[in-house]
Amino acid sequence: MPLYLTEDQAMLRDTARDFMASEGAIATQLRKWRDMNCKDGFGHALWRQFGEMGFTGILVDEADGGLGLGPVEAGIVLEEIGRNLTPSPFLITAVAAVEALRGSALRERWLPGILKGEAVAALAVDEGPKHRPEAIAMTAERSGNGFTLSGRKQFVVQGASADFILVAAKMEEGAALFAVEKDAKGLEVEGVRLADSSIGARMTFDNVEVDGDALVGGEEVLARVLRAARTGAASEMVGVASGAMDMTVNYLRQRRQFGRLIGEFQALQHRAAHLYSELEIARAATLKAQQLLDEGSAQAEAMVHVAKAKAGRVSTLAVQEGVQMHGGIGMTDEYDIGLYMKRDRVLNELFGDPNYHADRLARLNGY
Amino acid sequence: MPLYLTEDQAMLRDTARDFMASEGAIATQLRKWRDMNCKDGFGHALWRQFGEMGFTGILVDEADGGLGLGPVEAGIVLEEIGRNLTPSPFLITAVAAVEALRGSALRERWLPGILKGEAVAALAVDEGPKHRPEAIAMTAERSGNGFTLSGRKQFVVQGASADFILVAAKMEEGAALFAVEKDAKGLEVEGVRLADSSIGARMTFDNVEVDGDALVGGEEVLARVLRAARTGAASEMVGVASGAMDMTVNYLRQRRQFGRLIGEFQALQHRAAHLYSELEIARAATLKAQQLLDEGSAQAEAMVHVAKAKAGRVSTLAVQEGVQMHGGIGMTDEYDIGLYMKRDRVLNELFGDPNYHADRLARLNGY
Amino acid sequence: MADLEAFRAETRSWLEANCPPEMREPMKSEEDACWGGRNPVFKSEAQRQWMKRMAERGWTVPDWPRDYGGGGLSPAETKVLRQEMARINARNPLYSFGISMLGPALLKYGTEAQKKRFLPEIARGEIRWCQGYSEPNAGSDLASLQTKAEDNGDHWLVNGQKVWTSYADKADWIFCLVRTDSQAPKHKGISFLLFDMASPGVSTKPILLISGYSPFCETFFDDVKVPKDQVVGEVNKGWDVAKYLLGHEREMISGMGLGGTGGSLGTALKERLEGDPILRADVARFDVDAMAFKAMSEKFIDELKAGQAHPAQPSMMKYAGTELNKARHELVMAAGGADALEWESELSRGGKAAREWLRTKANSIEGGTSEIQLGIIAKRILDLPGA
Amino acid sequence: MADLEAFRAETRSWLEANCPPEMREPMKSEEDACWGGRNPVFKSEAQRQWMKRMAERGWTVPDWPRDYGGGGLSPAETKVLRQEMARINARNPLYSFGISMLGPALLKYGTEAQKKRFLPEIARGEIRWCQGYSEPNAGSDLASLQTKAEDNGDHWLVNGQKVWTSYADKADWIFCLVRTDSQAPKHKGISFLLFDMASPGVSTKPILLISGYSPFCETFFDDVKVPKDQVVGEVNKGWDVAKYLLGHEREMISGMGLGGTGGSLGTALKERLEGDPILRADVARFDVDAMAFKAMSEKFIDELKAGQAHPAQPSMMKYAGTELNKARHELVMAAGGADALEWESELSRGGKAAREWLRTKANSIEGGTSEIQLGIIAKRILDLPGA
Repeated sequence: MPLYLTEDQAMLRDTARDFMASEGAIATQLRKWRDMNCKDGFGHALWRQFGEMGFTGILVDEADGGLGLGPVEAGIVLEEIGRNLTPSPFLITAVAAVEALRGSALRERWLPGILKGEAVAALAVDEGPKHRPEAIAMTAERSGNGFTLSGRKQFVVQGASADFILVAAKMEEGAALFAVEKDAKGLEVEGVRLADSSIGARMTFDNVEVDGDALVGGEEVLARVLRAARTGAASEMVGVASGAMDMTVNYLRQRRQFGRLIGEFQALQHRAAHLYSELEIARAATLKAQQLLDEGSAQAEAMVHVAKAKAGRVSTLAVQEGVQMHGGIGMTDEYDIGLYMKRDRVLNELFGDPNYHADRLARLNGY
Repeated sequence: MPLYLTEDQAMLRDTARDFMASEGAIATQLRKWRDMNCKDGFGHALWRQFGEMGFTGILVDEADGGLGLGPVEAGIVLEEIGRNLTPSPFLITAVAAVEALRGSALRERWLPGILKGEAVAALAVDEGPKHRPEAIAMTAERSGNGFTLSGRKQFVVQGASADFILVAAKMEEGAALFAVEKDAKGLEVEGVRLADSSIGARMTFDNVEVDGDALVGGEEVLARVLRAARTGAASEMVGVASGAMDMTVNYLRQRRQFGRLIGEFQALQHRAAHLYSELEIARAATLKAQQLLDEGSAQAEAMVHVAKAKAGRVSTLAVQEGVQMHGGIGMTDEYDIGLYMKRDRVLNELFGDPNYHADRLARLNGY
Repeated sequence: MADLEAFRAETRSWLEANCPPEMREPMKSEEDACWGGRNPVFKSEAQRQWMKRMAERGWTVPDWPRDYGGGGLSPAETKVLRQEMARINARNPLYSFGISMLGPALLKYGTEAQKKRFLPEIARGEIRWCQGYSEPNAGSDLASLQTKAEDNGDHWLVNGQKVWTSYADKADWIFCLVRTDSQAPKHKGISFLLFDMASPGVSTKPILLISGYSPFCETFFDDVKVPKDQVVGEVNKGWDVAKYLLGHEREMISGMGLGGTGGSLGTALKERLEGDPILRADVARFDVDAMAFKAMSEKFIDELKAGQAHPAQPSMMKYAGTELNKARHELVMAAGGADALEWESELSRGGKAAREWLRTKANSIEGGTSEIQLGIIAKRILDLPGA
Repeated sequence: MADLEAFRAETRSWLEANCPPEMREPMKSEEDACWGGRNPVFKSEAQRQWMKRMAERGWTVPDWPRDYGGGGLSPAETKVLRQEMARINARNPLYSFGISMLGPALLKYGTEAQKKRFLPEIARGEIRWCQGYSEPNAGSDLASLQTKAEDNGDHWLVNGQKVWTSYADKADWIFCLVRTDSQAPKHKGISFLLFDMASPGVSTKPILLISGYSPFCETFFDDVKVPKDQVVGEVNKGWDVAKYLLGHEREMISGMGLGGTGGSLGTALKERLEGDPILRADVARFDVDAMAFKAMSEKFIDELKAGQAHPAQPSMMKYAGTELNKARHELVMAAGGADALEWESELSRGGKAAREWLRTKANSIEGGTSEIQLGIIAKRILDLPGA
């Protein structure tokens, strides 16, 4: 597969770009929900529009009513989401949860709602301040035909708005992923607003009983879901970085100081060019990871670590340069560039920061 | 003590600067010995001049015929050595060895020769490619009134020209430092030219017998000697960085491209200014470490790690920027800037690189 | 030296007797700072007392002349006072742009009448000042400012807009750069004007920052009348005063960076670094940089006192100090992980880590951007040609 | 597609039969490369055979037209040939600036006579070319070159000096930028000239590099007579040819960076990283960067082939690739420690690590410095204003 978009993919990108720039724009989505202190942090109407556009079904098999497309196409939508900071359940619900439900008995229960942009899922993995899925403490014990879940989770994005929660727990045979309905007995959910005004949740599972079908998969499935989620987050960060860079380069072309456009200053030119170069590399790494995932390649695991780490570092560079080059107004809430900085910070933490992924890559490489 | 040079120290600096710029200049020292493939890598005549100038006695107690000065003064001389890439035994002999001999019975044997710039010492600590004095494998066993030494050493600077070698070995009660004469039975020395055309040595100690006096000290003395050597190397690197930066800034003021002096290009201006800033910080850290050593402060240990790590990183930055900003001619053997790059590399490795010292500082700080 | 030791003993016992115990504890937030003013807000009686007692001795500005409300202390004595205050962790009794910025300018450029009129009020914390420099189209290029003061015979008539006026909404007076000659080259038509923020025609509007804090304002002047004797220095030579002051501001900002770099960051984050080897590596390197910069700060202050510092060295301190502080907060956020992302929760103390992290991004912008400082270093210290 | 598979099968069996086993092993050093030339130096009979057999099929330049000595292969067939060569680790049969640089320029700008005359010799490895661009006062500012070619009616008379002429002392012919109109603006008076290095008046002097290597020369022209028909493209429009070629050079250099980044650096240095946690962190980050850049290289090549690459993208590849390669060698040196500092010892294979490390420092200088590339990106891709 060549490392650029096919014609179909380029068409999808154009569609997603237009849609997100109009319907998902910062002023009408992120700022709106933020300023009204919305408990969900996103708009349900837009989520239904995602359904109408077919975005929610990108990864859903055609047999289940979806488009049956792959990680590259999901990444295309996520990049546009990132570029517009569009708040939506897309990454967790339409990517991670759809990946988790693939082949599960719960498909019929949840996929129709997801396709329509009605159902919202959450993915509960982290138990401490950092992403450490290798050390899950939450337990799942067999009881009768089902399981009893106990433990705590945090940083569960959209956890407070979710109809069901995919939760990672430890069984004797290793980690596994369970689907828990939002009103399960013994489940307590506390929504917390995050820096980017999305909503995360802290969750307590106090002997929550689920039936046998709730087990959507074991370690392999958890790993697959995480790969999808991480690559998706990488795409979203490529979008965040692109949005921040474009905004900044535009500013360099317009702002005058000392009788010149500041984009004429060579020091800023070189830094912008360096950023461009890094961003192109991050985009290539992310696309490569998606293609390898699509091919089911054994090298996908490593490349996913690379993509999440590289996109994270580049996105951070983009927002830092963005704020600094905007100068004072970059620090004001009125301008959007600061919103990119906040979103970047959250996406960097989500599903492992660049340090985590560099470390995992090193272990994979035997050092 | 204020963190700048006293009047006496400033006078010493002026003297050392004039001396090194004339007698120790690159053309007449480093290039001369290098081009004739000198087996010592330095000139004995210059070393005697060091003696005549009193430099060799800076750290020697007045009672022993020296100047009885401290680490700040030794650092002043080393900075000028660094600036001119002057090859000399000063760091190892007049700093490390003098520090080792302080209070030892061997003072009378070696100090007179050192004071005159005749005797040359070596300090043999490393046993592998990296500086790891915490893990010395070489053994010293008591035998009669003396000791038997067995093991291997490498990266022993001036080891092939030394009259005696201070060698770190492990006893039951911990590491210790021994003085071994160059013609000791069982000692094999192989001189190796290093990238900066100084000479290091690989050494084999095959049951080398030494008498009781040869034990110059235990772990405390080894630690003290290493602190002195590391801080001295930091000063020399500050000198290397200063020399490289001055040469580069001068070039920026003279070289024309695109009808302008390249020093007018803002990207280069900012990078040069950043380098200046880092270099000032490295200089301050090194001076602070020297003052704390002089005061016998408990904080000296940490600050020595800081100085060696910071000076090392800054010196590397200086030579990298130096070569890059010189462009093509920076790559030629004919110009001096490349010699700074080589010297920096060796000094960075000597007595622990910045990674080693940052790691030790972290351990000292409990993480 | 004997005198100095006597002064130290005396100071120590006075502080022991007069510094309330509450004022020996670190501030919990910026809001615990005492700023004085016409209608001062004290957080506690102890805070009020502490300011008042220090002001009575002139020790809010220990090295200013006694005639102007200062302590009249020598540099050596001032240092002893600072040391003794540090010894008991005494808080700064009075935060004030009057002390840190306007005062030095008045001492150097003010008329005797101006000094007598304004300095004692500053020393006593009775008037709170703000600084009117930046404008929407005059950021890094400060001298391109457009706010106009027209000579109307018996008064100046001021019209225009300032931005980034810290605490303009809480200040009593403003020191302000205004254009008094629009025909002259841009640096030559500027004057340094003082006026009361209660004057008719002055209005302010707070600026909300990305951190959620709002210490800055936009400040608007609409036909504000200012008495003729309230220009500092010569008319149209205000740029000299401003440059002098900017140096002071840089020193202050570069000094602020130091506050945070006392101990090892790695020690503070210890538990968070276990199992995160790459973050540990970054923090170890940061600790090297921070301790080295701390030595640099000491050296800079020692050289300043001895008159040995290069006049442009504050630019280097400002640059390095603010970049370091930004790096520190990036590491704190990485160590804090998801906990540090919470924006309003109690657990995160209202998003303290995140808000402080965002606030540091302004460090390298306010008081002259990092780019401006690098340009100054290149030109004035490295003597590089052109621009 | 069926045709392509037939071609693959055929190619595979031909290679199997004709590529000597010695030519299926990696080169031990740069000196094992086959450069051809008038008086070629072959390291082995196998090397000679391999070049000859490939040249006979036109496969030293598989995608050039058959008329000019090429293989006449389609892009798809060329790719298959490369894949099949890679499959058996076949060495490049012929290294040549004629192939990588002059050839593309002749194909685009040469007359039919020039193509017929020069290209087949290049394809057969019979003439070794060198490039005469840089001059002592024309480095990054290449167009300010001063070497002069005077129109003497029936020939050009060339006088001047070039520098950084790779292997000028071993080359048979030179392609050279010369000034043919000293009155015109600097980009408009340059021509692209070809001539024999054996011409009277040509002399060379090797330049010793800090690595101890000496692949470059200073090249002097003293009244060198050059036939009039040896200008490529129009007289005074040589800058167009040069720009076209510089793009190719950048691609080649950015491609060179890739050779080294195949596997994980951390895996290669594994033992050296134990007990060096901070170096391990740096290497882990480098591996992220290197694998990401490898993906970028694939993407770039795919986009080039599809005609989708931005025309200035080679600048970005050259910048990022060379900086990455420098970073790699810094890490290799840090891991190598004292062993890697030895300059002549057997153990260090004659200081291989150190010399290669020093050699990489030229990567970001030759073929347009990193600063030049960043300027091109800023201007041509980001569309930033001014110079």
